[in-house]
Amino acid sequence: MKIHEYQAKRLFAEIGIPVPEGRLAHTPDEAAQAAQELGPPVAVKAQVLVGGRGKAGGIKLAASVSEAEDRAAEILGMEIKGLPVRSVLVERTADIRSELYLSIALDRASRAPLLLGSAMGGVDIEEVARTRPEAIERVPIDPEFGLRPYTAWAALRRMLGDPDLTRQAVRIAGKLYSLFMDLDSSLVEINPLIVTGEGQVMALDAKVNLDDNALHRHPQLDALRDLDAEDPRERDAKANDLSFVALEGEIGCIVNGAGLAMATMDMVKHAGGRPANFLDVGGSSRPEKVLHAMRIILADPQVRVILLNIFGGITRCDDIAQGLIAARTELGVRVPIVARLTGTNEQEGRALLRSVGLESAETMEEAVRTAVRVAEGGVA
Amino acid sequence: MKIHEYQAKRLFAEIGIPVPEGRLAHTPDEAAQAAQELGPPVAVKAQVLVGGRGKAGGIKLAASVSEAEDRAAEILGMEIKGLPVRSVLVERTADIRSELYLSIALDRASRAPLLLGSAMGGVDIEEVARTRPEAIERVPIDPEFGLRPYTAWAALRRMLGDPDLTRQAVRIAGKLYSLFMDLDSSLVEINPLIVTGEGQVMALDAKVNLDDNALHRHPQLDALRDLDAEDPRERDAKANDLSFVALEGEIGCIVNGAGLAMATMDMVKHAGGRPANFLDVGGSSRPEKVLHAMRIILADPQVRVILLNIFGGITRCDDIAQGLIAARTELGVRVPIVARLTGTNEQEGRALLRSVGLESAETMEEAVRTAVRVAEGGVA
Amino acid sequence: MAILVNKDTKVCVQGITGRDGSFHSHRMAEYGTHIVGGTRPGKGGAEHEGFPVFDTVAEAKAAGANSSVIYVPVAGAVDAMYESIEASMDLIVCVTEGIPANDMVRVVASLRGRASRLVGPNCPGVITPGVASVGIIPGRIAIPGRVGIVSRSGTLTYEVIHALTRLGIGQSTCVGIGGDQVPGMSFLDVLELFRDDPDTDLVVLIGEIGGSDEQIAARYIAQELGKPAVAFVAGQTAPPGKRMGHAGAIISGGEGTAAEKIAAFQAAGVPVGESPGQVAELVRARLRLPEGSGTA
Amino acid sequence: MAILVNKDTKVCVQGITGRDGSFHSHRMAEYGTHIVGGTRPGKGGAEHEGFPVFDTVAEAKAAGANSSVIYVPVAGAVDAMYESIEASMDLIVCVTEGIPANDMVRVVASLRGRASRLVGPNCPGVITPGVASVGIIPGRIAIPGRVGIVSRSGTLTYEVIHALTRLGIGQSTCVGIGGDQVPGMSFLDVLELFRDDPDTDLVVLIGEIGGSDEQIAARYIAQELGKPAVAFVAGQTAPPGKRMGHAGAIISGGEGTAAEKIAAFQAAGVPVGESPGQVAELVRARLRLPEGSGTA
Repeated sequence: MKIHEYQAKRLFAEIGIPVPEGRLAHTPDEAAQAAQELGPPVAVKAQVLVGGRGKAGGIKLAASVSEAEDRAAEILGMEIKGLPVRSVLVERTADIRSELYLSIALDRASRAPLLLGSAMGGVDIEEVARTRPEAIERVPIDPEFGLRPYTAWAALRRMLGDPDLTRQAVRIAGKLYSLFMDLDSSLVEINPLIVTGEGQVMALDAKVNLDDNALHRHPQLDALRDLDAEDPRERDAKANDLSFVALEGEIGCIVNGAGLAMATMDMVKHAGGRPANFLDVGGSSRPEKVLHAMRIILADPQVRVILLNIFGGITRCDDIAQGLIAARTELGVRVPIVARLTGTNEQEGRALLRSVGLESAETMEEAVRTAVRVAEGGVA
Repeated sequence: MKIHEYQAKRLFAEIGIPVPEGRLAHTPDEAAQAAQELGPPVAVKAQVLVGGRGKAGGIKLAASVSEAEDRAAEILGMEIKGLPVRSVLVERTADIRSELYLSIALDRASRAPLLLGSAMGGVDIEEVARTRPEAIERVPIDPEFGLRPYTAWAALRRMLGDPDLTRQAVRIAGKLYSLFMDLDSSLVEINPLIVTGEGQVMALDAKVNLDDNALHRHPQLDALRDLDAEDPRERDAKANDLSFVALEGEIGCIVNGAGLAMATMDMVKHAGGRPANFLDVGGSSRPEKVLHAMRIILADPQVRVILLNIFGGITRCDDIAQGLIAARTELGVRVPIVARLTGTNEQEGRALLRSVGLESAETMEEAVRTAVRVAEGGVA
Repeated sequence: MAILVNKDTKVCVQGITGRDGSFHSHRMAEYGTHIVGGTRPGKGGAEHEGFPVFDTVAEAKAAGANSSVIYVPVAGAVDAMYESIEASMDLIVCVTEGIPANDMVRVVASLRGRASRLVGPNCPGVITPGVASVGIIPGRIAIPGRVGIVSRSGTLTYEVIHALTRLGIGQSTCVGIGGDQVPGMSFLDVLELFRDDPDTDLVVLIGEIGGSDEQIAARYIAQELGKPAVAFVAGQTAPPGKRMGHAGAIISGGEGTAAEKIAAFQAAGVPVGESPGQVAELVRARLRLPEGSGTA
Repeated sequence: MAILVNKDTKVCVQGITGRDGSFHSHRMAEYGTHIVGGTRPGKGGAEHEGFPVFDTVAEAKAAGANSSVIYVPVAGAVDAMYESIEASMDLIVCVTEGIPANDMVRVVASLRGRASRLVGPNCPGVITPGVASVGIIPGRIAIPGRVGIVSRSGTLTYEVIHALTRLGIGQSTCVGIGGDQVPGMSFLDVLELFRDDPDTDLVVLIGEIGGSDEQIAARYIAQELGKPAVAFVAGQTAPPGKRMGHAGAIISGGEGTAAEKIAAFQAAGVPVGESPGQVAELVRARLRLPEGSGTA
């Protein structure tokens, strides 16, 4: 889950990472008042959960209170990458001497957090990583020790030079790590981390992503969820423990396992069809999950066939079959279903489907081919 | 540092270890009011920082409010092992079905915390440990994992039998461990841990000892210090970073290092003398520490000679000599000094002493013999 | 001898009284796996559907268990892993899904200097066909043989096993390491075991988009494995950015796309199949088996 | 070859710019110890009284250091230990005193599965006479020889070294493990090294009241050491209960008195001296040296 800059900055401020003073505003009026309180010049920053706000015109400077009001009015009317801007952060501007980059993320390769830093901050850091990998400092963090002052010292000194600035950045890095672990974060990022004219190191931006698997431990964070930023069908799926991504095609897919779901989509494409979605019913599925999955997929009027591909391990084919039968009864399924059930309790599952007149394919390849043919107007 | 039962129970209650409801009272009047609020019968318990209160008559039951007042009056007038009772804890009594023992302490041998438990609670546990070691459950705790539910389960089930009672005790043990680590405790102990008639597991007593080396991290705990419980000279010594224990003899000892200090005392006794104290000036001594040490020792009118035994490592003999000279000037030392300086900067130290007319012994044996002779009325 | 699971594997089922734990205990036992019993605190001393129940893993170990498999709900799964690690179980398979990544960071760190190997979480487990199965891989689809499988995916693994079996090509051991960001054993850890396993002639690696584990594995296969390998990468048609985050892109300097991974395998001389069936065909070709015959 | 410290020992002094660190760096260097330099974050690249200064231990390691000694104030001492452990220093000597015991529990736990040996905290360090000294043991009092010393006490160790030296009996290595409740290396850890050291013929063990480390060591000496030993126990006249807490008495089922410890040594066939001088005499007798001659 992503949270807004202003929310992340509140978390930063709580643990003592310096951030510019700022106020959240939902209307141009509120923005003017915020500018008044802070004293211009101020920055007016769109609060949306996508990257590249700056390029899209979502960050503007205002030299006066009335200018702040005008800029806020402009930004609050925008849509950035499809997301409406519902609030802006009005912030005191800083005297920027230099811009750096600092983040902590999980490194799959070492299975541990990694501190990333760069003296090239305030720019597209993915671009820097791709084109100038040597400009990125990578400090592996041993979770047994955490990020202690010595851990990041050498890298940060290379970035900042001056020992006093290094000491400030080391302190910030340590707090950033605490935040990362304490909040079960998957990414904490400061871009840019700035050095001000007065020699203070400060977070000018703030990004905090949270691990969905751990949100139940942090109800105060879960409350920060911005529903605007999520596709309503994806939200519905998540609420029902399904992993769903909407796509453009005609073949609705219900698969167990993310890998098999992706492989199924790949094979649909290779066979000349177009998947309407990615949908993983997960392991240990209860029959109701299939019912929910059918409901979500059938909400898409483009869907012309449903491809159910199940290879049962912890998932039992009979559970799946029961769910499918319940869906046919309760939802009145308007499109053909191509089912393939293999694995745990497959005999029981196939027998159940047969009892309502549904045949199952033997292999994944066969099921995919059939589904593509049906979508093209053929028959199952 | 030790804290009182009522203070330890507040810490228990804060983290959710069940304790009986109670009130602190400093006068019989307050005790009566507490009994009134709680509803008799109540227990009236002396708050003193020594063991064996019960045997000494410091814990009494009261069936009525007026009886609570009388019992409090008796207990508040007592002295237990030399310590005046200045307050009592008035507590609601519990319906005790069984009494057990539970504690966490550091185990030197494994260099890790150890959970100790016994189905024989409410008695002198040291006696149980000595005479029936098999009646003590010992559960080593791996600090990397902490005390998790499974850690203590088997031992607690042996003690409690019933799974539900075990589950409660496991929860208490886990909280006790958190307390132990979070407060930098050296001992947390519940004796007795009781099972009530209603099937609740509860701490009827509470002991929490704190690590003096860590108190600076817990100012809220340092504020709980009971000055009554400490010898004023030991307190004075501690404030000046000295380790001091008052004894009965005539030979005041100033030594660097606890082991050497004990060995010096041992040799004084073997030579027929009696040490007036244990005093370790510690390592890395500043000259002022010797001055403080002299002041504390000279406050004892029985002291007839001062034996200074220094073997310099991180302690430098010249620092010690300077402190000694300053003490002679500022305190007007009334007794002879037998000095022995060896080790780091010994030449400089001895030269300094010689400059004020003090000779130094070559060996510890020689210095001890001389000091004993002087204390017996001989001359240095 | 295979890897991780063999005839001496004796299993403790953590969460044996739960729906999944109970169901799969029977499946594993039917397959011939030695199930010592399972744990459920508070039920120690009882029986569950014929299996002895213990309060703790330490007690199951005292009764002979040397491996454990975890089916407990997510709230208790981390403790369950720690319990088996502290009890020094040789193999720990965690089937449970939905465990926070930073919890796994701590679990993996705690394995340092200890003897246990952890497979999972969110994984199907390990099967040595014809010998024993620890986890949830359906035993019926596998046959004994000399092809090792390691996979980040659950059900996709079954497809590949199934496809191999249909061609009569048997497997030495199949290891599903799970798709989570912080797995106990990585591709690399399992490849090292396969390298040293005289019963494995070829390794099938099943990867997916995200991260750079496949690229790292490809390098290892080229330089160290000393055996042929065949790969599959799921997610060629996945919309960009859906699984691979911004952070990963900075760490690896790449996007973690299927195309990058396929290129890495091809550069390492590892053929990549486009479907489970095609993977099986590539294995047959690589082992120079005539069509219609396997190693089983 | 001695133990822990030898001619290849190259030392990084953590806290080299402090009063103690600076003073003892010179003493160690004068003794012939190879001092690579020291650390003081923020001063990296500078010199301190002729010693190179680094920001971090990792940088000192890159410059050749394989051991470190810690003189930093107590507030930074735990981090200093972790820094050296993370940098995989072979030997870490922590001189600093006053470190909370539960901090040391965590530090000692973190050593699992790592190569570092930690001596201390609150200890005088290690000296291999005539070769090198790491810590604060005054070099002048020691002479090379074949008696190993391990001690929980600081200055008392010096007395014993001094007494041996006065009899002309030299030492292989002297190890002060420190008197804290949770030391890095225990008596047992050091005795194991002495057991395997061909340059050590006899071990002197200096204990004190409290705990049961001496009793455990006595058992090890009797069963495993394979070399003669002589002991000293300080605190025979200490008032009861002053050092040995209630908790320790429950754990060990004893009081940890000097009498208990002396009895344990005697039961193990280890003679116990009543003064440092008498310890030296016992060593001479045990080594069957004629009066007035040593092994030096």
